[in-house]
Amino acid sequence: MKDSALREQLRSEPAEPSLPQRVHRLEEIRREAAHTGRVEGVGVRLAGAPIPVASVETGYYGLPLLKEPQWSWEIPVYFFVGGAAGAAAVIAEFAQMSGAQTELVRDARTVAAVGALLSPALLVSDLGVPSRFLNMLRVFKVQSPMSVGVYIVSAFGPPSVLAMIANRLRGRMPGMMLKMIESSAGLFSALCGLGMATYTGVLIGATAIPVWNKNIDSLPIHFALSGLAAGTAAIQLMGHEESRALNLLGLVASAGESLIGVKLEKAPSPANAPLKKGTSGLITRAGGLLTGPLPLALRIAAAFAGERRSKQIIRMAAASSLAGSLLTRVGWVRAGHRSAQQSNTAASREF
Amino acid sequence: MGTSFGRGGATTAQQDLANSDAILIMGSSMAENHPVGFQWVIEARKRGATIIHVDPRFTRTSAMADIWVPMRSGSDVAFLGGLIHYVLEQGKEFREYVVHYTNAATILRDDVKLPDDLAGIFSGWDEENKKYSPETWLYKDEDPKPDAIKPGHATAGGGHGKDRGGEAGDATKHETDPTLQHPNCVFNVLKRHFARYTPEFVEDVCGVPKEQFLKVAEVFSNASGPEKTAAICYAVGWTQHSNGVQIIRAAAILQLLLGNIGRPGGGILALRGHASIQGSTDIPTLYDILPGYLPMPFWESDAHTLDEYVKRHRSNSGWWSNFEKYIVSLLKAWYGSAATKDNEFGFRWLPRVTGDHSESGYWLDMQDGKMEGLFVMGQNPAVGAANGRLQRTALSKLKWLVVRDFVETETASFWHDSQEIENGELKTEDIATEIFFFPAASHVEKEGSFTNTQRLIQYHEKAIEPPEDCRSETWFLYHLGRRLKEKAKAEPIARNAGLNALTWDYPTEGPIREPVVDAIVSEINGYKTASGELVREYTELEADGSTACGCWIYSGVHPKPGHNLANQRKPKDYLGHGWGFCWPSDRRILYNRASARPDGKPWSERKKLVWWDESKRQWTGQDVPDFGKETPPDYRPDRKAEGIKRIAGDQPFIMHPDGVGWLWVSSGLKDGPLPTHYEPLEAVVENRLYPQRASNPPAEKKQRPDNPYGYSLDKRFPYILTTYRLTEHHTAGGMSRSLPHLSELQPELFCEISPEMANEIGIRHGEYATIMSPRGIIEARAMITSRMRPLKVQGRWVHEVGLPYHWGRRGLAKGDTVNDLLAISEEPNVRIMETKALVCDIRPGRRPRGKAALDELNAKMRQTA
Amino acid sequence: MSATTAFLTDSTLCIGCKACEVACKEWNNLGDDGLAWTGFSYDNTAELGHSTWRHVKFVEHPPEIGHGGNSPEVSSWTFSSDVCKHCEEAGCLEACPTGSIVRTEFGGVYVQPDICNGCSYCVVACPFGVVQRNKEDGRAFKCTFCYDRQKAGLTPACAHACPTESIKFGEIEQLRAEAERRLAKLKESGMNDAVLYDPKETSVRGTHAFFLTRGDPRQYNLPLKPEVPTIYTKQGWKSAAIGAGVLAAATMLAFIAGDNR
Amino acid sequence: MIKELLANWPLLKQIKTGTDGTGPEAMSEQTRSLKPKFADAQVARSVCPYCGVGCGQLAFHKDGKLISIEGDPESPISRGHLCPKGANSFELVTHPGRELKVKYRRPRSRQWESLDLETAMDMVAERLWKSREQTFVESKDGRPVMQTKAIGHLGGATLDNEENYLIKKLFTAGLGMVCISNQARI
Repeated sequence: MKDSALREQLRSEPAEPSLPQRVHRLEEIRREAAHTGRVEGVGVRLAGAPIPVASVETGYYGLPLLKEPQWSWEIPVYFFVGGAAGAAAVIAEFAQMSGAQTELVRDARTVAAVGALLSPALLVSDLGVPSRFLNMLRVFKVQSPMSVGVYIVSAFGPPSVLAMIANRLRGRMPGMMLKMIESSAGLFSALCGLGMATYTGVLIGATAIPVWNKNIDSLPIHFALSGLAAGTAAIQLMGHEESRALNLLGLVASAGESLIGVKLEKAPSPANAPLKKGTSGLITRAGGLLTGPLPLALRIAAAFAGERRSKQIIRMAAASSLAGSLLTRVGWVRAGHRSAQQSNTAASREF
Repeated sequence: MGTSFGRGGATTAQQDLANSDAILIMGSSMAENHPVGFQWVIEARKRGATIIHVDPRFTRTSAMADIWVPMRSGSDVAFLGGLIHYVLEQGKEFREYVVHYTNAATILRDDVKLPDDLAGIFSGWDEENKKYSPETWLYKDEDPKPDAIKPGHATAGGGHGKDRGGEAGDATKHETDPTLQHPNCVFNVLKRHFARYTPEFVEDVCGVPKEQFLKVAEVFSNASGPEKTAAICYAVGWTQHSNGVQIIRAAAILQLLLGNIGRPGGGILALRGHASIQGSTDIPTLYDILPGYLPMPFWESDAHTLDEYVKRHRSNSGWWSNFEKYIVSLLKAWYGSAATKDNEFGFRWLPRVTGDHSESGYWLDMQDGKMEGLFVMGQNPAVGAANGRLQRTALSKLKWLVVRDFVETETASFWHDSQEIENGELKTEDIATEIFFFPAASHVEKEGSFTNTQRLIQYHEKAIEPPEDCRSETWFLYHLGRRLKEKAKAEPIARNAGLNALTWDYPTEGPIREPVVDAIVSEINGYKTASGELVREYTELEADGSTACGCWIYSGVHPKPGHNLANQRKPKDYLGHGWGFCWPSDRRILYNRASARPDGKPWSERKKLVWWDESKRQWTGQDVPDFGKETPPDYRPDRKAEGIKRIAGDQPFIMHPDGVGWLWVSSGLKDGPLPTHYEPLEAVVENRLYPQRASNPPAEKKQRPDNPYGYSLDKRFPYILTTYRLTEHHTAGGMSRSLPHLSELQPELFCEISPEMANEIGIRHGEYATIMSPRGIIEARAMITSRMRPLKVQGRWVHEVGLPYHWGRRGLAKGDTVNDLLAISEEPNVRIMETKALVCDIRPGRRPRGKAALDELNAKMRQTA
Repeated sequence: MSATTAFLTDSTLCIGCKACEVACKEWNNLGDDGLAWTGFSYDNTAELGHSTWRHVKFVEHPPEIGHGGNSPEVSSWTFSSDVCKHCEEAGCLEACPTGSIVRTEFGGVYVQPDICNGCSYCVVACPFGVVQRNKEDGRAFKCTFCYDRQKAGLTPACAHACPTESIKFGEIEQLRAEAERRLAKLKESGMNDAVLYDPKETSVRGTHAFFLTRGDPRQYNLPLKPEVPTIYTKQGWKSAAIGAGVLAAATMLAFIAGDNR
Repeated sequence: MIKELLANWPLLKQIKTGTDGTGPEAMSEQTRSLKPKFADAQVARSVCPYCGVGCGQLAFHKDGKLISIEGDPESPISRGHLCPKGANSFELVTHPGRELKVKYRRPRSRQWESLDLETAMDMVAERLWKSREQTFVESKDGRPVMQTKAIGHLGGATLDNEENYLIKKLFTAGLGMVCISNQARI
């Protein structure tokens, strides 16, 4: 067994009991031994040497039943980027339809396109054998969220970029053609964007990791809103603090995130512990706070503040949502690790 | 076993265990150390047999057994004696078998005395020389051998010789009482001797609760008789005791009483720890015997001419009447044409044994600087032998050392990384020993044969050439011999006569000039000196020099050119005839004449093996009869009959002059005709039976400053120490500790202690504990487990520390060397050391490093007991 | 189509010798797992992983004098050789986006080393914690069911080595029947704590490697209710649709409501 | 070229066969042509070198290289089974820790030196001869002794019978060495 794994295992041993406790227990054991000639192993646990045991209560020496996720940092970051880009694509499309300011549309398209380019890059660099990324396209498996996701990502890229280019060119050379290209590409990009913002929730939800699959019903919505918040925030920070539409969106997103936060906090399932305890708990909660209540409050405050003031507050809210969205993704992945570590057969009823 | 039945080898085959109705495994953790052989125990279990494991620890074998009974290490004879007592008491013996096939009815001399009469010793004890004269043990009316020293009683003897097969003179005149009424017939003497081994006694000495012991006794004895048979498996858990041979004797007596020898599903199976440990005794790399258990000539006691030598070792009746044929054929094989009748076939060229030249014997000489050179081939005494500290320092006294192995063993590396270098006892630049390390060829890089634990000779073919400098021992010895013979040729003086005469013209083949192994096999099998034609069997051997044979018991393994029976691969039956070659004469179950009633019919349909076919007028069955094929059951020799003719048709133990199994051994054992309970050399309790005689009287402690012992009942060392092996490693680790796949399974030395003990000394699971004996100090990870348990012995709780001994300072899986704790000692008959029951002390925490470790040990020794 | 094969690992016959573990590593050229001493009875490899495809578990309970491990009354020291379960509904197989993991003609679940790109989605999809990515190598590994040997009609290395034939290999239905017979026999001998582990009632729908153990399977880290993750996907996509809807609707409304001039 | 590529594209096969990408359609060429590693190797019948049980082994080799070692199903003793040590025989022969070269350490030296095999043999013969010369005892009280106690041998239980035979023959019958011992006792 690997030392690291062992250390991890030993860390979870109970604290040593007090000396009097031990001495007392020693006498007990001596008597028991003298009487029956035998002592249960647990007697020694009290003597200060926790003998790891295999039992219904502890599972096999308290070792985890499941393997931890083996994704590197790129994956949570991708969840964040992909989510934001997906939302941005949607925003861009509706913005254009509703004939909003060209700058807003342009910047939205930019965010979508940049995200669309960044996403595959992050995915590839996470692979153990990056050169084999194309193997992802050997087959298409509806039953595998990752397979579906891969096709979404691949489909999301080209139209998003195309839409952006078309958009930029439109500034210089007027023409019906370009407009049509942009709107159709944009539409397609937006449709994929909806997938981008949501499928990652299914991806981690449909796994053996308890903390993930126990929240399968809320995860995609959670991620969608998180993406919306991040996307909106990103665009706003490009100088659209005054866009009422975006402010409304921000409001909706942070409100939704707050609701989900409350739901998660109230959920009794022991499987949710990693979302509340330990580092993973800290991060997810921080993420929740920064995308939910905090920006919500700020945006409301902004509505009553003076123009210059409100602009600053909006910027703060946006920054908070961005950071929050990123933390949320990191937190959830970390929670997955913890959940796996704690997954011995007796850890919870799920098994 | 030699003394009891006539041959030292296991009496049965592993596959035959499947036919047992009960199997007693004692002194062995078979499932752990012989897992593949253990499948036959499982097979028996599937067929309804009861598996009994008696062991101080609950091992992986216990985990497979139906009954597990713990027993204090070192009380084996007490336990077995208890079983014998039970059988005699309850009249559970197999009467007809006992009367006809054992010497139960034989009447002993009136002046023989038992330990109960003499406070712990048999008659004939010589207190000052610490040895027995077996005179009084002989059968009544049997004339003792004229010689001053009885065969097998030479002080120098290692006891591997045929003497163990007993040559109580010519047991032809003694009286018997088939009614077993005579007070001095063996049967009644046995009853008297074991009278004190009651269940209460067993409980008191072994720590086995009475009712548990009775459960074992009942199950085992009920599984014996005409319709049923029970087997016993043992390993070094029995042999490595100061009374090892007598433990096995006790088992032999039990099996003879229950009629379990020579019958399917019966027998005693000795489980050997190495691929060819049986082979290396048959064709011995031992000092006291020649191939085929012919004794080496002993200078002190033995003949100096071939005639005397033969006279002394040949017996007029029984198989050993052929003695002369075998020794002469051996001499012819070795000295070839130079060996003639006039020069006694070169008998004078053979070296004489002048003392104890066993490993422990000469190692002490080495330590005292009396030796110059040493060859070590495929063994690692620096880790594997008792008192490692002495083992290693002794090596530093050599002028030169040759080590042949797969890896640089601790034996080869003692001069730069041993414990003694660490603690400053030895300094590399002071060690004048010149060391040659030769890499060895593996079993697939050379051809040759191993003899397994059931006397089965199996050949392994060569798959590939050995890499680089790796060579087989065959290559090494042949080419070394070639060089030496050249030197001898140059100076043809008396000293070199033997070497000059030695036949050494083996053909070689291949790029590395590997000797043709087939030529060696042929020589071992034997051939007619005139024609060079191979002999078909040892019955063709002659005493006139017309035949040569390297090892008579192996004769028949290569009956004609191109027919190496050791390489047969077509098994015909469950006993494996057609697969390999089983000495002698491919007999798979020894003494199998006993599987039939005296009248030649099987004891029962269920347990038939070999029987007399009246129509064909010969013995027939599933095995090769271990008996005169045409000797009818009703054959009765006349008074004058000689040799094998002297054995009656209902006497299955043909190696014995009286043709029966020996409950009582009148000659051949140095520590008594019967086993009796003695405590180990180092014990934590006194000897309940004979307070005046703690341990086996003739056992040698070899006590000296560098091989110290504790006092009796030493307070400084209150715990029993027992050592053993694990499935995942091989003996001293040379073939396992450097292999990743095995090392990861048992990466570090650990000690097994009971929860009670852990609490007594405050040791915590997984932490280090330091263990000390009068010889050494080591550390080990503590494995606290209720598989170890204290036992109530003589009214107090006795704790035991279990230590697997594989580890050393090299390889992937490292650990302290457990054998540093053991003492060099010698069981009187075979000079084995005691490893299974010694004393130690244990404390929490790691041992100090460097010199400090020695200091702690010395401080411990300075404490007053 | 060749017959579907399976493993029956009978821990009442297992002597804990670990031959299966070694034989597997020898045949598949797997490295060691590190040399740490765990103190978990005699088990120092602790779990299945990318370099350990067979693993013997040691479960200890205090023995009683007079009772060996085969005693029906007292279960003292039991060994059980763990392996990939080759589930009827295999999480890793369904999850693999490259098609590297396939179901062989023998019903085994096989990772094609030349296809796997190390996305490690299978790792989180396995309800038994079997498959694992080798960080150095980058790809995921697990028991191959000796697909190479089976193709040649040979027994898998572990079953071939097992000294006491506690690992049985054969046609799945025959083995299931044999397992039932064996179980009945044990019960009849009074060994009432003997159980057959083959989670047929769960979404995994049974395994191609079933286990006869003594006592609650959970002490061997055998989950009572393993679930194949695909049971969550439907619900997942449903809420994904909702999420997408919310996203689209919110955006649309925002821009309608939002005054953008 | 492209055509081939498309022909082998599992996705198209999937569509054609309407399968879900978990079966043969997803198998690579390598997988389809998978063979056990000892396919078309030669085999030597062998015996396990570890304990005394004497399990049969099959040693597969090809072009002078060892491919694998496994149990021999025909052995009436082992029926093809091996214990962990026996199962590890291939590693025993091939592991990197194995010494392949002669090593020599001069008196008082701090390190090993390399030495040519033949030279080493000559040197050992020299040492042996010299020690024997100086310590050989021909007779005592006019009776033959013909021995040297100054040179010992240890080992044999892991060696072949033929090797033990040569040891006993050369060392005892030829050179008069009596200090000969091995692991075997009873």
